[in-house]
Amino acid sequence: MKRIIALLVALVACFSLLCLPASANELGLDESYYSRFKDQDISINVYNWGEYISDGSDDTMDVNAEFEELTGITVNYSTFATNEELYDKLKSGGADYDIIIPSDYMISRMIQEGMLLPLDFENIPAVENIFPQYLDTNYDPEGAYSVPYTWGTVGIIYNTAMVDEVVDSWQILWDDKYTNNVLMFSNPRDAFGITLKKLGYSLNSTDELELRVAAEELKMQKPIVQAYVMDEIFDKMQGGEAALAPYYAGDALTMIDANPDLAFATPKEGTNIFYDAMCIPYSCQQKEAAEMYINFMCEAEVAAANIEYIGYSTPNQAAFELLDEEIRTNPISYPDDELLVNTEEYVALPGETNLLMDSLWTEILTTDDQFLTWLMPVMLIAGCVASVVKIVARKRRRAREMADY
Amino acid sequence: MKKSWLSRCYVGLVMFFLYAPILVLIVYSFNENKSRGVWTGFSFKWYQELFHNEIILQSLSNTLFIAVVSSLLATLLGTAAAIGIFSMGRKARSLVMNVTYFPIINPEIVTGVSLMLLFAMCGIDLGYLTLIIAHMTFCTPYVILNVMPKLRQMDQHTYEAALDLGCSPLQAFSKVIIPEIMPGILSGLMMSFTYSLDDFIISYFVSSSTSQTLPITIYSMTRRKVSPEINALSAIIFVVVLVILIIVNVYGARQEKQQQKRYASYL
Amino acid sequence: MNENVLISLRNVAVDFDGERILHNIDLDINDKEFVTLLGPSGCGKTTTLRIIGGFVEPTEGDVFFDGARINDLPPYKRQVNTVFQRYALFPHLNVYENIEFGLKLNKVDEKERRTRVKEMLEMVNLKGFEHRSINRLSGGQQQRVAIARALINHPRVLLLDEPLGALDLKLRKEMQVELKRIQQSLEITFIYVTHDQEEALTMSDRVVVMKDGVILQQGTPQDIYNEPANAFVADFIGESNIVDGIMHRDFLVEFAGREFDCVDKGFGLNEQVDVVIRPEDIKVVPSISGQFSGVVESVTFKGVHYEMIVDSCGIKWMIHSTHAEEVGSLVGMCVEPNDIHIMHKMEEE
Amino acid sequence: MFKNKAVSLPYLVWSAVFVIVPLGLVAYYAMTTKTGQFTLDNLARVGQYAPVIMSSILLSIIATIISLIIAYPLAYIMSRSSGNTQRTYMMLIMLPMWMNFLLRTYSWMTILERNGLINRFLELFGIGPLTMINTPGAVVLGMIYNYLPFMILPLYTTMLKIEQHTIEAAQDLGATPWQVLSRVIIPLSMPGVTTGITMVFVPCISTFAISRMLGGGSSMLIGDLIELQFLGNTYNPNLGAAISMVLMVIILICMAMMNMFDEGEDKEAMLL
Repeated sequence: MKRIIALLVALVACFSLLCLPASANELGLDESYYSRFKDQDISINVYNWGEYISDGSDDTMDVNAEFEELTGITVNYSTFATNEELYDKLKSGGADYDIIIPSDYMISRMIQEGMLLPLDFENIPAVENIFPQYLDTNYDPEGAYSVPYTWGTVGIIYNTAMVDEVVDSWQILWDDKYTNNVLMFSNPRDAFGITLKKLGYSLNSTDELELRVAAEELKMQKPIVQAYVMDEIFDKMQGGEAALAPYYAGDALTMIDANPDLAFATPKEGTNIFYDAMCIPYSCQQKEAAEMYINFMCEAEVAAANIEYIGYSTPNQAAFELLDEEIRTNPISYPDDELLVNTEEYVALPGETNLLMDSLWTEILTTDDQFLTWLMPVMLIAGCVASVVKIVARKRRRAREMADY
Repeated sequence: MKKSWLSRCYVGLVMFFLYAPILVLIVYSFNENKSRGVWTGFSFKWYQELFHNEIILQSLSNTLFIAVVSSLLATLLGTAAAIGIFSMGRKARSLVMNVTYFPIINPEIVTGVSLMLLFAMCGIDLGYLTLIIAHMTFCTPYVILNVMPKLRQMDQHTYEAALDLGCSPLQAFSKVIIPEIMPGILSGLMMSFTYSLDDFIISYFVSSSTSQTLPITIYSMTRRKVSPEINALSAIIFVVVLVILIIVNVYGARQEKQQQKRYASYL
Repeated sequence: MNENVLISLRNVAVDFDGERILHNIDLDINDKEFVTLLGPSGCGKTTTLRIIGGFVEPTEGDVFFDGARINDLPPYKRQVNTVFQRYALFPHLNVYENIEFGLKLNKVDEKERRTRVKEMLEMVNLKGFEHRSINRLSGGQQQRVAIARALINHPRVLLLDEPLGALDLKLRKEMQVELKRIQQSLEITFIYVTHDQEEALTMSDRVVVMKDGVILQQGTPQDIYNEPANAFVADFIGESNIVDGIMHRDFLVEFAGREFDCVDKGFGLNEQVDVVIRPEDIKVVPSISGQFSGVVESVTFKGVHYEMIVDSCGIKWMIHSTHAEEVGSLVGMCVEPNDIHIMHKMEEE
Repeated sequence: MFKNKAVSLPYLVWSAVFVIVPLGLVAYYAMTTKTGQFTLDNLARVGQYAPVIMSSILLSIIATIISLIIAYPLAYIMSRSSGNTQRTYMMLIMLPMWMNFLLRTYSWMTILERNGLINRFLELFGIGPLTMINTPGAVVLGMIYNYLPFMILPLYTTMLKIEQHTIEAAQDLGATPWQVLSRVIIPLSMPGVTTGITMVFVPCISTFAISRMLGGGSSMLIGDLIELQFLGNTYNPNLGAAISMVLMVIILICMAMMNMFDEGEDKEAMLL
């Protein structure tokens, strides 16, 4: 008899799990906390990276819909492509966001420029789900402005069909065996970060000499590089366009599913570890509702479902335990500790370093076009001569015409 | 003429060059697999996905709304401007015309940036209003450039004839001048609608989170990876526009044939 | 072909848009001759001209120039120049550059070009207009530049496509005389297209009357005027009264209810014919002594003569005479036998 | 005629506020530091980007010339065809302009890539994969592809005005087809050519998506530079404004030179 009852219960359980994604209140969430704004018709504007939240496609949990259903707060969700775009919108004052999810170095800059509101942690009880080590970070020293959303490392994704040797160091990106088969990041910060780590320096170094040495390294790499790209790496590697490319661990997982030849390695010299964290900007109108949204994101099941969709690594301990075995032990998303030891996250650099890095980077990109500089004066002279000749010709023609009129 | 074979195949070549990417786009909108590299089978999956992909549909409606509103307002403003400019003296007219060329000659990124700085300075919130203002700013010159030649070709005395036959200036205006320059107004409207629909650089700088237009969504997608729903959407847009143009074309041709029949004498 | 025929069209036909607009034309044009193609608009005269100029390829038939077949010869290889209906001057060139255009192409040196252009400008009395731009010239001036531009290349044949159409009456008369003078002084073959019958009669050595893509009649202006081949030609050339008649026998025709003697013969017995009488050939006499009579309906003063319309039992007769009759008065009319022209009924296609 | 200047007042106010003032702002930002003091080193720093500016100008000139060579015969053929076919050609040219510019450039990526469509097609004949993408050539191709219609339209509009009988007159005077082209058609179509060049050169020099997608980031253009300053992580709007100002000045100089060569007075008609 008991077995039948157990069978029945199991059936009901898996039935409920199968037929519709676990609806929020079944998660046994604290009803009273979440229904405070039930029918006050409040809406919050969430601004996050593109493709960076479980949106219910191919039967994953639609996080925003669940939140709206549970709390009655409507979510206006929009996406940005780079941290600077987010910074631009906020700085120009036109934007009206309640929750933003920028990367670590942007958070530290926003804190310095007072663009974020300190979080009231009574409203975010679920924050203790987060692993302690991810709460004290140097991009948010007091840990008062942000709650980590995801983290990940930058490593090397390579095509095993084209690369047969063991890949464990940045040096391989400079190996001329793969000429015209290596893709490289196109924004200066990441490119210099990788090179500095390869040379053993810190990727936040502001020492001009180190930066210039890194610049020389990058110049040497230029002939080997097929293209300087950012997110095109995703499609190019999947399409077998190149052999090696630096990329984010989280995306590597989805790419490997699509193209099994691909593999991912975290270089031993250390790499950039990055955090995306949820913060509340000063333009926020609904602070408490925003904090409720952050709390909802930290709930174990929600974080787990979310991280499964995104593919990056979760800072949320409770969600980590819910993940199934082979994700937890996958070295790509959760590399073992000795590799993590010399990872660093980006920090906002002072203005002059940025300027220096930017000019060095332009120099690198245009190394083989230097000869064009002398073309400038030639063009100007040619232009002036041509126009002078034309003016004279037209004057003469008009004068002759007028003469016998 | 005998070399018409040569010219026809030249035109065919150029058309193939123009349409190859679009065909690739449409073909890939039926590709089952997400990545564009490999072809794994035919499916309408992306067309279904399209119809409940919230972001794309929302931005499509934004785009259409802004394109319609801004092109209509631009046409109104532009037509009035063209008539006003037309009756100006030579000096004033060439000055105003140079200012009119500015938004066209100016690189879009500069216009976008300058408008963003302006809105930030005056504290206007970015959103539908700023988008419409920006689109009107760069569409009005095209309306003026379409209406001006029509005004110039118009026989000046028709207006006086209308007055002579008892019309008030306003009646004369609406009965004589408007019908005469209507083709210019319509082509101006069409052009501003086209440019407004397709613009992304300027909209990118002046739009807010809730007023994302389709080109911006596509732009932020091309940075990550283009989801095939967009291919499906552009295939649909392509077919819809093609049908509209065919109808307009056939209607125009039939009208012309009627006119020809009426005075069909070959000199 | 006898020795001085320069251009001949043999059985030339042209289809346009599926319709046949020119039906097997046979035409010979002699050297140094002023030939006019005359006919209403749409009769194919311009097409014929453009065939000779090389702008239209005949669907059938051959075009010979100096004995050689030139169907496939492109316009720029033919020793032929054209003055277009709307002059077709080059808007981006001034008068001097327009006129010297042909010479410059044939690599004539600068000095000779300058003298010939000067000489041509004098001929069309446009001296001193060298550097004027085209759009500042009047219609007459533009027309003369077009002629100068064509003639300066000393073509064997000059084609003129209704060149005087856009000019006012007085200037047109002057240009008619001047064109004739130029043609005779330069001894060039002119092929002139017009729908104005007066121009055709005053300027041509030979007139070719065309209608609906067919040549109705060829001949000297006098032949065409006096011996029209059919009613259409008669009506088209000058004014004329055309009535239906019956040819009882040679030299006797009946029309307007009475029998008249005439000089034509060789028609079938009692054959239905068209009778053509020129208005100036009808004499007005007192009502009793006329061959037939009628009531004067209207009198209009035409400067050189009066034009009177006389209604004789239903038929409206047009009479040109030097003195006017009272409107409403009864008058008699009589006609000399050799002023009555009889012609076969033209089969209407 | 309908003498009423007041009607254009709203437009004059509008363009003053939304065209002239913003440009003033760009100039203001170009000449000040973040904190607002007057400085010229922004403009001085632009000098350092000379290679980028020059390569943009060079690529734009090449793209403009090639599109002129492609568009000219097409425009002539269009202007000489019958009314109906003209309308169909116009439609076929306008249609791609309606499709989203980014997507079309994106689909060029799939065509030009190492194992893109062309290379796969060539493989059938055993011809090895050609490297087409990530080269300046691909950027020029992208420019030509996107801005060719802007060259065809003004040329076509101008050539419509060349009367058939003017061409026949030239043939009649003994001009061979080549002479007709060089002495009549080209001079008369010059206004359309200058307008077409402007309508293609300006967008080419200021575009930025094309170089990223097709050029593989190696041949950087001015547009990328400006985008980098405003949206990239160096984020220096003042420098961005300075570069934009320099770009505008370059374009104005080119425009002035263009006007030099074209005496046509009804420029508006050609700008359709």
